[in-house]
Amino acid sequence: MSEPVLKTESLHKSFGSLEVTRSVSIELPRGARHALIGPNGAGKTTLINLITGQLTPDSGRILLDGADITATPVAARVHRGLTRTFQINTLFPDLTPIEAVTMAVCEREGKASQFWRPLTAHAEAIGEAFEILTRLRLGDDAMRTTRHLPYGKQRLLEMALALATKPKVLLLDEPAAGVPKDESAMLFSVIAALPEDMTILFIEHDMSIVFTFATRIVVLVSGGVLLEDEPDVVRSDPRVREVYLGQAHG
Amino acid sequence: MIGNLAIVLFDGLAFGMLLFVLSVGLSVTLGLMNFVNLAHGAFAMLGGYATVVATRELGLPFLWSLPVAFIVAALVSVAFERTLFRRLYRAGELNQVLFTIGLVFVAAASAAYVFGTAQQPIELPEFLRGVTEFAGFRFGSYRIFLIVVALVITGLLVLGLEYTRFGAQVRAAVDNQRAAQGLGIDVDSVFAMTFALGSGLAGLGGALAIEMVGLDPSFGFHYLVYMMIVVSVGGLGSIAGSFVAASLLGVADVAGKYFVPELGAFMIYLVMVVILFMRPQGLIGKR
Amino acid sequence: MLNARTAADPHAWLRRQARWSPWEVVFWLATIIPFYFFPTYLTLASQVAVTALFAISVDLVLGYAGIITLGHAMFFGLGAYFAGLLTKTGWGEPLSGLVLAGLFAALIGFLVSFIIVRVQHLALLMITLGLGLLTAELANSLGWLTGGTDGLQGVDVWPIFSRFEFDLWGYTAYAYALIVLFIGVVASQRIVHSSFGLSLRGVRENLTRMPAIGSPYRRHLQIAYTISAGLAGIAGAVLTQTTETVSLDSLSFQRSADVVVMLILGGTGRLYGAILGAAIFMIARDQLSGMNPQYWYFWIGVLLMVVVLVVPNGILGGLSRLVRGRGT
Amino acid sequence: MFARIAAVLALGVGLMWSAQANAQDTIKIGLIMAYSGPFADTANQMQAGIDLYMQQHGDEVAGKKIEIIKKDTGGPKADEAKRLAQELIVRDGVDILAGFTLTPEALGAAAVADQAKKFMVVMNAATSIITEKSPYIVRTSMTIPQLNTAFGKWAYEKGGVKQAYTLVADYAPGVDASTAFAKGFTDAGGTIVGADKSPMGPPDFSAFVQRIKDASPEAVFVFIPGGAQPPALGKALAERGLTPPNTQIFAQGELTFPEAIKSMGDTAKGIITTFNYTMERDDPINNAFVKAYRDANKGRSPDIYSVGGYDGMHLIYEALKKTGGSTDAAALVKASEGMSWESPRGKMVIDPETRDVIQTVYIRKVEEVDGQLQNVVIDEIPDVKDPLHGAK
Repeated sequence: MSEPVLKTESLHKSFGSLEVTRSVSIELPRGARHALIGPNGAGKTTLINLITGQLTPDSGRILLDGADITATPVAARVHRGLTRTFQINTLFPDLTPIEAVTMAVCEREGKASQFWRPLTAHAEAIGEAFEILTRLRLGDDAMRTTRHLPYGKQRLLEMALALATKPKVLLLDEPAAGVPKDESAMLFSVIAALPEDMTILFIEHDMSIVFTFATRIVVLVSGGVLLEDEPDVVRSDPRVREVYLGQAHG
Repeated sequence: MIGNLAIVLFDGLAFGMLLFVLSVGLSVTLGLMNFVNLAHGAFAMLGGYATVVATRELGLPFLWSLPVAFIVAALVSVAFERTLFRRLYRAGELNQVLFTIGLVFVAAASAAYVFGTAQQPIELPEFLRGVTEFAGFRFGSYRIFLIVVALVITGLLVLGLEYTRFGAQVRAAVDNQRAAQGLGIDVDSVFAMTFALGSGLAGLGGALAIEMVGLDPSFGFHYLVYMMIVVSVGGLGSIAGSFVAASLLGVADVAGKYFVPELGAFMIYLVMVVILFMRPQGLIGKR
Repeated sequence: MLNARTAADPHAWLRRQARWSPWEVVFWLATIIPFYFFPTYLTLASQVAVTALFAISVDLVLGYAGIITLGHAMFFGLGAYFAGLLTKTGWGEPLSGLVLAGLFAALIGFLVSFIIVRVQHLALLMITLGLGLLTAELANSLGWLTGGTDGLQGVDVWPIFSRFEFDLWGYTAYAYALIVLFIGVVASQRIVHSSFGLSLRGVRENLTRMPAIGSPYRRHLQIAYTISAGLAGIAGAVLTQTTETVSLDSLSFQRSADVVVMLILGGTGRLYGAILGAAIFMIARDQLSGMNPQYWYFWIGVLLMVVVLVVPNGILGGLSRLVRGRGT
Repeated sequence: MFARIAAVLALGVGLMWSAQANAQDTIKIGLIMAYSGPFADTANQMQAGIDLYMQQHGDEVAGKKIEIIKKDTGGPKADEAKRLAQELIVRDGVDILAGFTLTPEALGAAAVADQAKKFMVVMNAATSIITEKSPYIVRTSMTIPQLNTAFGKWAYEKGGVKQAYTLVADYAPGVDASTAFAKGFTDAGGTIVGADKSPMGPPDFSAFVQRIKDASPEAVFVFIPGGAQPPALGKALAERGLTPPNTQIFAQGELTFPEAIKSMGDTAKGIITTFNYTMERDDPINNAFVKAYRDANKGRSPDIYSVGGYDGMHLIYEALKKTGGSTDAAALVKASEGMSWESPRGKMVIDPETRDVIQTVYIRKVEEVDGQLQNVVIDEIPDVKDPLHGAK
């Protein structure tokens, strides 16, 4: 097994007396398709916030390609290839998708500070943005204002923005949250089509999707890792059935 | 020397208390409703003129004119809230700024038209004039009165918000409007009541301010900046925050002028900038 | 067919966003009208142009980058004083004075930006206000340099290109202010339509997302704030040069507040909203105060309130909705 | 090239308009004052003085009709005043600029008066340098050094104090006043034991008053603008026990404006102030003026601003009579120089050298008269000139 691309070492985070992340150590090898599951309030989103830097851990380390990024600011982690999406749409309501994604591409290329050069002079960036949008089936909507897009397309745009940063590691926080079942299948087919060497960790509640797309599953309960293994093992683990599935159905 | 310091601090505290009464209503309405009411100073001015009319034209004693100032400002403000301001709750803060500034213009022009541009002196009862000697020090009687009034108001507000049904509703609405609505709280009328309370306090502050800082049609503009300083330094929606901020600013201002008079004009702004840079949410702010 | 193709071409679409509309051409042609038909309004027109430029500088931070400010007169005044003091050293050439004043204000803006980008919302508003008031107090207490409340004395600006004197009617003043405004608008448009301008809009639209797409947004804000400060400084310098006066009022809170009011009145985030707001506010003030010097601001207040109730996005916002509504 | 021709043509059209205005038999006077904003009261009092004069003397002079055009600056804004002056001349075709409640207004307009060669009458703004900015400027108010240098000398020689502390508002007039008082006082032999400047923000003087008390001087000299500050300062002084006769309080007259005295009550007793006009001065011209003023203004009393406006109009009327209605600035200035008359303030002369007023400086003391506190004239210093012009 090769060196993991992303690795956390006993991450801890508390809010006051509430421990939301306890001693989480996970590893994502190159090209991973890991799912992060767990009941509501298990600390899944908090963990992503910790990894991407929206939150600072109380203790523990985060390593990207072997380098310690625990204290690295969010934007710098993105530049190193660690990107996330948000469970609740975090978009630019008054921009069009082509503007938003072009912006993300320009930011990646370090061209966003050039205030004297017209945007249209960055033809490659615009082309790349449009290519990403087309790939995500947003080509026809690229020039519509984001706030007027249907919800499902906004979820796609959420992902397009992340892809524009050319991530090595992509953390997807419930990419299909709130999307009807038939559309969510479409969304995951987009995810499945992402380059094989891209490392992906996704949070998802729909178990059928999890078992279809994930090659490995991390089960998080009350802030700690309960189990990490292959789908078949997780599926048959009695603790998971009790803690997670039992609760989900109860 | 220590005595001098004490008296300077006392004076600063009294001035701070005036700022507190003027500002606390703004803090509550801004914190509760997210409504940027730059006309708060105009309601204070209204209270001031109400007191002037009540004492001079109607012959009421000064103390009795204070509730009049409160009630007049509260009633007028609630009329505005019901008819105009409520349309702006969802209109964004820029629109709120523009609208309420417009109202301050209108209020200032109206005051100049009705009352003229001159200062409006008021006559105080004998026991509020002059000084009270205590332990060899001379304290301004009116300043003592101001501090007492401010403490009473703080007490009433804190108790009212902690222990009354209305207070619970206000706190619930501040924390989470939607949840409060779900609990069957009539958020609409809670807003109206809070607004009336906040503006009433401004009116009371305006009445109390005449003796200390005078009253003319530019009052609404003039004291707006100080009100906003108190509110921001104290933290939105926090009564205790406004109290602490107002005391601190009053004392810092007077102490600054006393010890480093060259910096007198800068003190209050410097303190504000430094505090807000360190604690953007204010001294006792939630957000 | 052609329509469908252009609609699908993002390059063409983005180019179209940055293109001049016929309205803009009409607008700039209209700015020449005062020379021929309202020659007695030229001094007012020149001050409208100055204020419009100032409002544009505020629009860059408030309308585009979402930095709300109540202290921008600080940079306007610094530019004004710098331009005035420069002439007192014996160098009264206006164009270089303009550039130097702008650079000076931009430098101060750059220093201040380190504070500004670390706070938001009410704290940001109050810190800008506080810094503005501190600067005004500083200018007052440096009476030996600034002349205090009496204003700076002995400002002597040379004729432009050693030829065009600032005349009593205001021909030179308006032409000068108008040209500077035009250059300011063209430069601002270039900035707004750059990749940088796009990122600024991103910051305004969603501050949380910016770092998540790898944006060093604080640096963007610093650049925007610096540029805006420089532009405000240039506006102040034009005022100094066209009036040969500088008073403490150029740094006052009232000027900071007025310009924000004008900007909101015209409509934020559109550049032309700033110009329109400044023009409407100042012309209304001139006409109303001419009719009733004592109580004119009553009607200004009514104007502001009515605008909010009728066109909540500012006058230009309302107009553009009207035009678009008709178009489709 | 085309643009240039067009500009010349337009200029011609514009000049025709203004020439048209001149052709008629009216004389237009443009008043530039801060009618709105925090200094509005000053402008309103001055306007009332102007109105009263015109009401008493009619609106016709030398066969021409006088027309007033009012412009509001909104505050101490030099650029605004300059623009308004330009507009008054090119748009409204005024012949005379007048008013000017605040120094920056006068300084802003001065350059325009000079360039356009218009007669300019400063009716209040009190910084010395104003009349030096153009040979067409005449002032009918006073200058701060004029009053306070004389006052400083008086305080030492007749006020019975050898040392004093100065506290002035931290703005240009305040600085002028403290310099002037200190000069008069120390030249006469006195010592200034301390000097403070209080910011123009909210009127809370307790810290400065405590500093004065710490220094325990024989006297305090105070200069603050009218409005909210005088009563606040008066009360703060009294709270610390800094009251006459133990500590003499000297001030320019703003401190004891009628509203301020009313608000201060008994604590105002014994305060000694200087002004160039005192409404309580018993004199037939003044008494008639005060009565007429009160009748016209709902009982409001006149103050120095009212008199500045009243005398300013007198100067304009009389100068026009001398020139036979000509509004040529040089002629009007010539007619004004040396002009002398009995005003409600007493005898006043326009100094032919400086175009400032030579007048009596009154020393007043707050005393109880018929159960009412008021300013009572206790001394007069006749024929005082502005001391600063002489030095230049």
